[in-house]
Amino acid sequence: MMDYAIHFTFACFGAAVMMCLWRIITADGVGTRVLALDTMVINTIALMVLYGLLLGTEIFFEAAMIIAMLGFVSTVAYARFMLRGNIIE
Amino acid sequence: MKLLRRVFPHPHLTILLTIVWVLLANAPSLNSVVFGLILGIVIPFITQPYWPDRPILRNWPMVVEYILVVLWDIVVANFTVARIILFKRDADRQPNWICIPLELRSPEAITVLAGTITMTPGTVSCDLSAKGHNLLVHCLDAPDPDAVRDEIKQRYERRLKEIFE
Amino acid sequence: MSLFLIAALPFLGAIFPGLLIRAGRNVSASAAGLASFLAFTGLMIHAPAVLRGEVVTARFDWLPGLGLNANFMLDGLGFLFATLILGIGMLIVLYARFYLSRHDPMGQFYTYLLLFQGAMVGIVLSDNILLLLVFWELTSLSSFLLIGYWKHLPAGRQGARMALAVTGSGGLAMIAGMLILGHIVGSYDLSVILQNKEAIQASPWYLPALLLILLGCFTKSAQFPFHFWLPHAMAAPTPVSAYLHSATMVKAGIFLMARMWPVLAGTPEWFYIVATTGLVTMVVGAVIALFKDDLKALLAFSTVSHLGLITMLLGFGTKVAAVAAMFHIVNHATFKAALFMSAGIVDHETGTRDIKRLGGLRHLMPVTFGIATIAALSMAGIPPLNGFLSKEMMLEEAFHTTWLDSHVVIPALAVFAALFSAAYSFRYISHVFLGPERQDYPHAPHDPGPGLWLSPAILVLLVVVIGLNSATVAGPVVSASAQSVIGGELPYFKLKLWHGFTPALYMSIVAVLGGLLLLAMHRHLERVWDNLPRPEAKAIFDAIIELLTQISRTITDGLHNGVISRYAAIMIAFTVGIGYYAYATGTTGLPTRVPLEAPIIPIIGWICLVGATLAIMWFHRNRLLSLVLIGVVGLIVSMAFNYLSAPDLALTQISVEVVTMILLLLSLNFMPTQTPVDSTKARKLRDAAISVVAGLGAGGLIYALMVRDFAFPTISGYHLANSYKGGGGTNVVNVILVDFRGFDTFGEIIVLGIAALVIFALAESVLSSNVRAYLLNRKPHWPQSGDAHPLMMVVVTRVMMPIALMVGAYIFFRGHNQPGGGFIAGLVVAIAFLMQYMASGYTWTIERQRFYYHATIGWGVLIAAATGLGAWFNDMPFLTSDFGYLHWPPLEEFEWATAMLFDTGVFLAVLGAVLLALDSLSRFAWQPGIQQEYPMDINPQRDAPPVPGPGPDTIIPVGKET
Amino acid sequence: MVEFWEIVIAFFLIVSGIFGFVGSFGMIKLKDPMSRLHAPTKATTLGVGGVLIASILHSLALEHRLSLHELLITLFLFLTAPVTALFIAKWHIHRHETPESLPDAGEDGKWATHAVQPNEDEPDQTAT
Amino acid sequence: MEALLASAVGVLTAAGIFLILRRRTFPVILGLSLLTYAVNAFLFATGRLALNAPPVLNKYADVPYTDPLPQALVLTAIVISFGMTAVIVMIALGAYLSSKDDRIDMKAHDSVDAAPGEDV
Amino acid sequence: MNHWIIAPIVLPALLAPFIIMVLRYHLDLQRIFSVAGTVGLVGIALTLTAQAAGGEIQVYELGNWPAPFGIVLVLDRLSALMVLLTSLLALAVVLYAMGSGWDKRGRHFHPLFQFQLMGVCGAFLTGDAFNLFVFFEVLLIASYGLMIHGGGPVRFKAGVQYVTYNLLGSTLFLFALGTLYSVTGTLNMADLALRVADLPTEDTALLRVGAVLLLLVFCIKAAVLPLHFWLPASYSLAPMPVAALFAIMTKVGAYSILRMYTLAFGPEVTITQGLAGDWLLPAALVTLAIGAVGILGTQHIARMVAFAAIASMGTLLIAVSLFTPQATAAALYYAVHSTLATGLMFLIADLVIERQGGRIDGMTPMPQSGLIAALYFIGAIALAGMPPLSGFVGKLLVMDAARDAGDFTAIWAVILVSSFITIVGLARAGSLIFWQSHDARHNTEPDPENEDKVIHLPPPEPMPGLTFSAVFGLVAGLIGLTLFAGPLMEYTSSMAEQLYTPQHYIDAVLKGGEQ
Repeated sequence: MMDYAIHFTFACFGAAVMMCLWRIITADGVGTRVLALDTMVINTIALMVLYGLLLGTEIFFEAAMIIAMLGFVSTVAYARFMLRGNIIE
Repeated sequence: MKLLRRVFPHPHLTILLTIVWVLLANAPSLNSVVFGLILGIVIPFITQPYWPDRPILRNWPMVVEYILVVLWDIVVANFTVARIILFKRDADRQPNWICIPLELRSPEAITVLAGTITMTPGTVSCDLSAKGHNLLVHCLDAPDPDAVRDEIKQRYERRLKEIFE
Repeated sequence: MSLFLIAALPFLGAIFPGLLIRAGRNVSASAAGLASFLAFTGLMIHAPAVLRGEVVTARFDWLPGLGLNANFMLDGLGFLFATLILGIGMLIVLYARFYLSRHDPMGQFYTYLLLFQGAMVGIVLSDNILLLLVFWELTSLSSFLLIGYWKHLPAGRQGARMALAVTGSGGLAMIAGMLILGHIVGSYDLSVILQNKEAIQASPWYLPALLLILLGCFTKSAQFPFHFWLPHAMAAPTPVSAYLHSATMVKAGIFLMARMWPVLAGTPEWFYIVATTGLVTMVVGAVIALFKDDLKALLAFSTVSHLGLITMLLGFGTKVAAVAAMFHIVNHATFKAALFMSAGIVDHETGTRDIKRLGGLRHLMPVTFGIATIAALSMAGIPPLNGFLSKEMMLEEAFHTTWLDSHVVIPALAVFAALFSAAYSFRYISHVFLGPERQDYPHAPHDPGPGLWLSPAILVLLVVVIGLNSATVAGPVVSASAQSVIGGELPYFKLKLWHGFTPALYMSIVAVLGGLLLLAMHRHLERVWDNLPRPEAKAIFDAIIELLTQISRTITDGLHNGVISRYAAIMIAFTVGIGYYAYATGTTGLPTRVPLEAPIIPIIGWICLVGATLAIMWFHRNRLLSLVLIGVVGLIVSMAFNYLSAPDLALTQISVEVVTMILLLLSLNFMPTQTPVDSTKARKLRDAAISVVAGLGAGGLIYALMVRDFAFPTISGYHLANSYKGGGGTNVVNVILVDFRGFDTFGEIIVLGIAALVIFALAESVLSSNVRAYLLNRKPHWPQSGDAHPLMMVVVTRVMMPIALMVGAYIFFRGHNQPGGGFIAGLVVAIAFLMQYMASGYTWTIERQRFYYHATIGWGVLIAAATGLGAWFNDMPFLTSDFGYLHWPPLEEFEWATAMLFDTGVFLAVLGAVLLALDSLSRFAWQPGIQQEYPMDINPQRDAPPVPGPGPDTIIPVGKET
Repeated sequence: MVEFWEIVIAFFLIVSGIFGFVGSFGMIKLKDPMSRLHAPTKATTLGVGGVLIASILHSLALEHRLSLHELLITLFLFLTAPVTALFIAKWHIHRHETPESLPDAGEDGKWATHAVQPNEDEPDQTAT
Repeated sequence: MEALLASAVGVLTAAGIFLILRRRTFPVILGLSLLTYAVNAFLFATGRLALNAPPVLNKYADVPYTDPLPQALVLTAIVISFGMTAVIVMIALGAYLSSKDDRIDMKAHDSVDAAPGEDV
Repeated sequence: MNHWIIAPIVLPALLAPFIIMVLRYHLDLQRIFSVAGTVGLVGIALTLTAQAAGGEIQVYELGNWPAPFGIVLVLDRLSALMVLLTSLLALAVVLYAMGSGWDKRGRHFHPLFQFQLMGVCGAFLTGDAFNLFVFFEVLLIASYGLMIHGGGPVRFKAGVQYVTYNLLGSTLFLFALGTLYSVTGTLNMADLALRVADLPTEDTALLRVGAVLLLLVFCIKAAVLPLHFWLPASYSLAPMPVAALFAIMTKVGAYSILRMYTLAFGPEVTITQGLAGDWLLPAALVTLAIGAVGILGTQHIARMVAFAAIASMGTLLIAVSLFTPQATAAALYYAVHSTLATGLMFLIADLVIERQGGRIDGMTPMPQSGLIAALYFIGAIALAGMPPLSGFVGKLLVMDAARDAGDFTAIWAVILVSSFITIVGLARAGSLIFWQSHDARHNTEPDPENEDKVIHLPPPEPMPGLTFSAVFGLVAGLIGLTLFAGPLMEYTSSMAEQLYTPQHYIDAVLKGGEQ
């Protein structure tokens, strides 16, 4: 039961990741691309937690957490770059 | 008191950090609480120059209420938006900009409000006005912008005003 | 006196003239003269023994491993040459003192001269052919300096380079020849080599060795076709010409042929190569000399001719010829040096050496006239002068020699050369000194003081004395030297004026009469000569060198054209090729591992990775997009690490990823955001081909590796087993990093620290150049938005940063036992500070910064090193770790480990390095006007209570409240 | 009991899967960039949230230990996602909107993104 | 799985090298980053692949561990290549700013005596 | 416990951060400490040389972990000599850099310099393949910093190329190490040697790939054609004192080849047969030829010396690639010579560039040329391998050692012809710079067309005493090398002997593990 659910969710998020990639490649503006990257990061976090759930291990938690933290930084950096040019000013 | 203020520049933050540490350690024990507390004192001390004027939370029950309201709204809005995305044709949607005049003045409060708006699917807070007295919000599908604005002011801003000011 | 000292004296003496020149020209010259004189005296001490036929030796093992030993020997041959070198050397020192003008750096001159003298003495005294080579090349070098002494004359520079190139290359060939010779014999000692004639001549390597050695000799002795450098060396001051280019250096080749005569001569190869070359040189030199108008050029070609003569004699391979050669060496040295000096005097006094502008000097310069005439007559072979004697002997030998079954060729050509020889000698006398006096000499000529004419006078005296009394004066030396050339019994010979009516006498008479006839016809012949098409050696040489230079330039510039992509392509192609070769020449077994299954998620990851990578290739012109895609790749790689049981790697990868991306964004801010098209289709195809091949190589290699097990148990088994026991940590990767292989990590943080330092230094140097002005006036890529530091960002950062620091601390403390560690913690903390930078701006943040990045890096490295050094006090090697457990009630026990301290060093170094790098880059964008007062641009609280709305035109400036 | 928890966990997982999918699907389907911005909020909230809740429940119910550190991820996402969205929205406003195409900003006149100094494009030296 | 990883390494290498062969500094830097990913993955894979076997010792159970050494090596390699990338980014920026040209190629005759700031 | 072995690494590693932290703003103190540190390094190196001279191989187990598992430093005669050579060259360079004021033309010269020394010494001392990589990176990254020290557009551009090329090399290094580890499961060189010897035949192909990739990496460092392209631009555009220090960097490559290909993949190991010999020798010959051609074909003195460095590496690698004890002894002698000579010539090039700009065009006058011309002459003699300096001895040794090789005629021909081209090139350059300019100064008015080519350089170095003593020091080194060629050759022979009996090394390293 739970295994099926996990695999279903895997499939959903897997598809989500690929859609994000598709968006990154095909989008017409950088903003959308960054958005798609951000979404991809979030989906990845979900995937990692799921995988930890599947294996019953907590070893992936830190990675998920760090990604959650750092994904933000990189998205902000891209956005700042597009808005101001300087990331740090 | 002054000394206490200098050692604990940020009691709320200290508590938050201690909780974060215990969560991180993921095994509640005396060790982790003590250690978290030490770090929770040290880190605000280090970072206090970056947070010069600190807000004071006045109404704790309201904080809890606010969180519950927001969580509920998130769940509801998720379903609404999922329906829009999956089943509504793009042409039928009516995306809209909404300007919300703010009564809040504290940056922290404004941030919480804007964050709430963004986290409830369907609305995204997009910008502040040049002096920070209005919030620009984008709605995914809002046939009636004014209603959305009023709801936001009613549901969230009112509560936040009580919490922060 | 020891031979070492004799050989060393000129070198020692060379030091002084240069140093003493401040004390005056006379002192300098005296020092040089004294050195020569002492050496000469030392030589003379050995004279009796040598003339008795004894060989004086001195040995010193210099480089026994190679066989290069400082062994010297003095036999007759060496004695003859050494006497010439040192004796004439002293005369030249005297002559030069008065010859050189006030403006010439005389100290330098004597230094060079003595260096040369030492080298020559070294050649003739060497008993080791490698040592001989050393001195041989030294003569080339010192003559280079001497020829180029007058730096302001282009002819001097070119002549010097030409001489160096020709004689130097000959010397190089000789190196090979000598090495072969030494190999055949098994020793490089001359005395040993000279005993091994049979072995050498029987060896298959005889001919190559002979050719190579002769190449050296011929170039040095200006034999045809290498003769052309000698006339151009005449750009040197006359003392140099007299010394090097008549008496000594050019005879080095002759010397060596004589030296090697016992082992190399006597074969048909020797005869045909050496004798023919000598013959041709003799003829060619003599003919050309007649038509030269420059006095020194005339003498130079005559020298070429006479050197050819001696070479020919040696080439004959008969003992008598060898004796004649020795005798002619002496005679030529005397009269030619005297002639050069007299030419120098003429030049010095009249201001020209052009024969066409001279004539009639006999009354104006009687002394010079006398000297020059006697010397020239000797050169022409007029009895009773010494030149006559040796020429007779040469003609005699030539008469008896057959060449390719022909009895005529050699005698005829010898007479022909002698005829021209007489002619140019007579021309030297008549066209310079005889004839009517002229009015248009550049200077008013008169005889110089004795300082100048004394030296040639002494030589001329010798010319006469030897001629009249050859047996007693020159006899012993000639016999002794001939003895050492020939080796065994001396043949019967007599040095005397009258041998009776021999064929040689008739030939001589023909030569002299013919010479007079030629002189008479000179004007007509000259016209013919001038119209004769003939190759100009210098032009050819210059053209060759120029061609060589051009080719070199083309090759060099063509090969190293600064196109890095080509360099890289070559390297990659080469690597793949060699790698494939290595693979193909080995054997590989079947797979021994069962591959892991590939569920759907890794496949999706793979698709994303490959898709993103291909998209990067496709869209790489759009730099921002490529960066975003690189981010995707990094994310997936990090995920893959996680998936494949490497949580530490995943953490590191993702953190590094973010920092790298920010660095790239920071720099992209100043760079174009688009890459223009500058590759052709063909080029892209080529690049694509190379990359595909390389990709296949890398992928194939790792696949081949992964499907097979390790051939041996890996060393990491030990790490797994000892990580907890010996290192006190359960995260084996971390224990390896901070303990088992802590030294790697030590190096790694140093790399990072250096990187930051480099970046800082570079930023400093860029910002202190004129780039600063450009940066200040730079326009952004696109219009900037308002609100540089949005309120929400600032507020969120205020919460996020402490939390991020907390996470950093957590990652750090758990690292030893769980994924994490100082490195990742450093990155996380750095990113936390970075958030603050991004939120509130550089100026605002830096004002509140409480620590210095340089110091942080320094502390990090120092702490890490100190942790390592701490082990010394335990008498343990660097970086030996220790750990234990602490228990403070009521807390539970916790672990301490010195590795944690080391990790702290890592943490600090990483933190400092990342922040210093980011900080340096941020300074590029910093404008002097920006002084931020507030952390956020918009803060309604600041304006409270709200005033009724200001006009719609209100402008909010960046980072500054109105 | 275990089955019950398994069903609950499965429910959360499926919900999160659906919302995660819808979030990204929205990015493909929605045409205008501003609307696309709404899509990821689902993934952030219910998408990841569902998985996290499932994870907490899993450890609590099936492994019988309290593991709440998943909450941290939620905390981070809730803190950061609004800022991310804000920045992307600002980018859009900056590039594709003019002051006229947006609602009136009331007494402040302009929205912050548009409130630039008129000479911002000039050499920055004048910014003093 | 092995095939996936190997082919990914191959693709990353190929793309990295293709970009390195471009003529502007920025793509070259991107190429170097890609190549770094490739080599890190390569180095990592030399310890052979394993699922759910992180080299973190489990005190309670006897579980398999993957080879930790390559991981440590990759970590070192990642850090070092980060430093290298940072430096080359900076030098490339310095080159661009001081010559206003981000071409990576030089002329064969370039020499330092071109005065600082002179356009090459 | 004998800690001397690690001292050459730890000393600069401590000194550099100290300078950064404490002396960041005090150039004078930085100089004092930097020189003191370098002198200390010389002292340490002498001690190490004395310790190694007896032939005993010392092993230092870092972290007290036994040999194949932890990292070891190994001191044998060869590494001791290389460290000594490094320190001596470094002393000359640092003195020169101070005297010429180069060290204040940018930030952080002295720390980077010390780090560079640390990297080089570490590379010579380590007994672990991956640790070798780490030290390569340390020395490389420090060299990047030093190379662009002083700045300027062309130098930056060259810097980008230099870094790019070397990053490719580093990547290759990792590929090689990964392959080797993947086959043998070890990183320790001695252990590697043991395992390679016992390797089952099915794995030879992969091992060979790893071994050859490693060789290629070292060849990049050693600037073997066609992997030498990084060198000309980066050496000629680096600050000259730095380029002088870089003279040791190419030797690191040669050293590593010698080390790995005598220890682990030695001539008697069958499965790696033909990897080095087959192509390294021809490549070395071409390297020498191209280097020589480059000397003649360049128009700037710095670039010329850079090509001379390539040529000398060619000669050196000819000897290395023969892989016989005799040839290796010759190679080591030549390595010492070529390091000093190349370093000397770079310093002289700097003297010239500071005064005249360095162009070999005969247009630019060279003021005060007497002493510098003499020094140039000496340097050129050394580089061209003319007597009486050590270059000649070295060349003879190499040629003599090559005699037993099958194709020695080709080797000799290339060496001799290259020498000829080198001589022509150096003589041409020297006469154009030092002599022609006399002409230009005395006899012709400055050509208005070339007026702008005359560069107005900063005034000559503030402390000529130091610069010249550095140069004289190197000259003295060369002379000493010549005079004491015999004993030195004996010593290098004993080194070669040590190298070709790798069992001692292996025993020393791995026996340490059993204790």
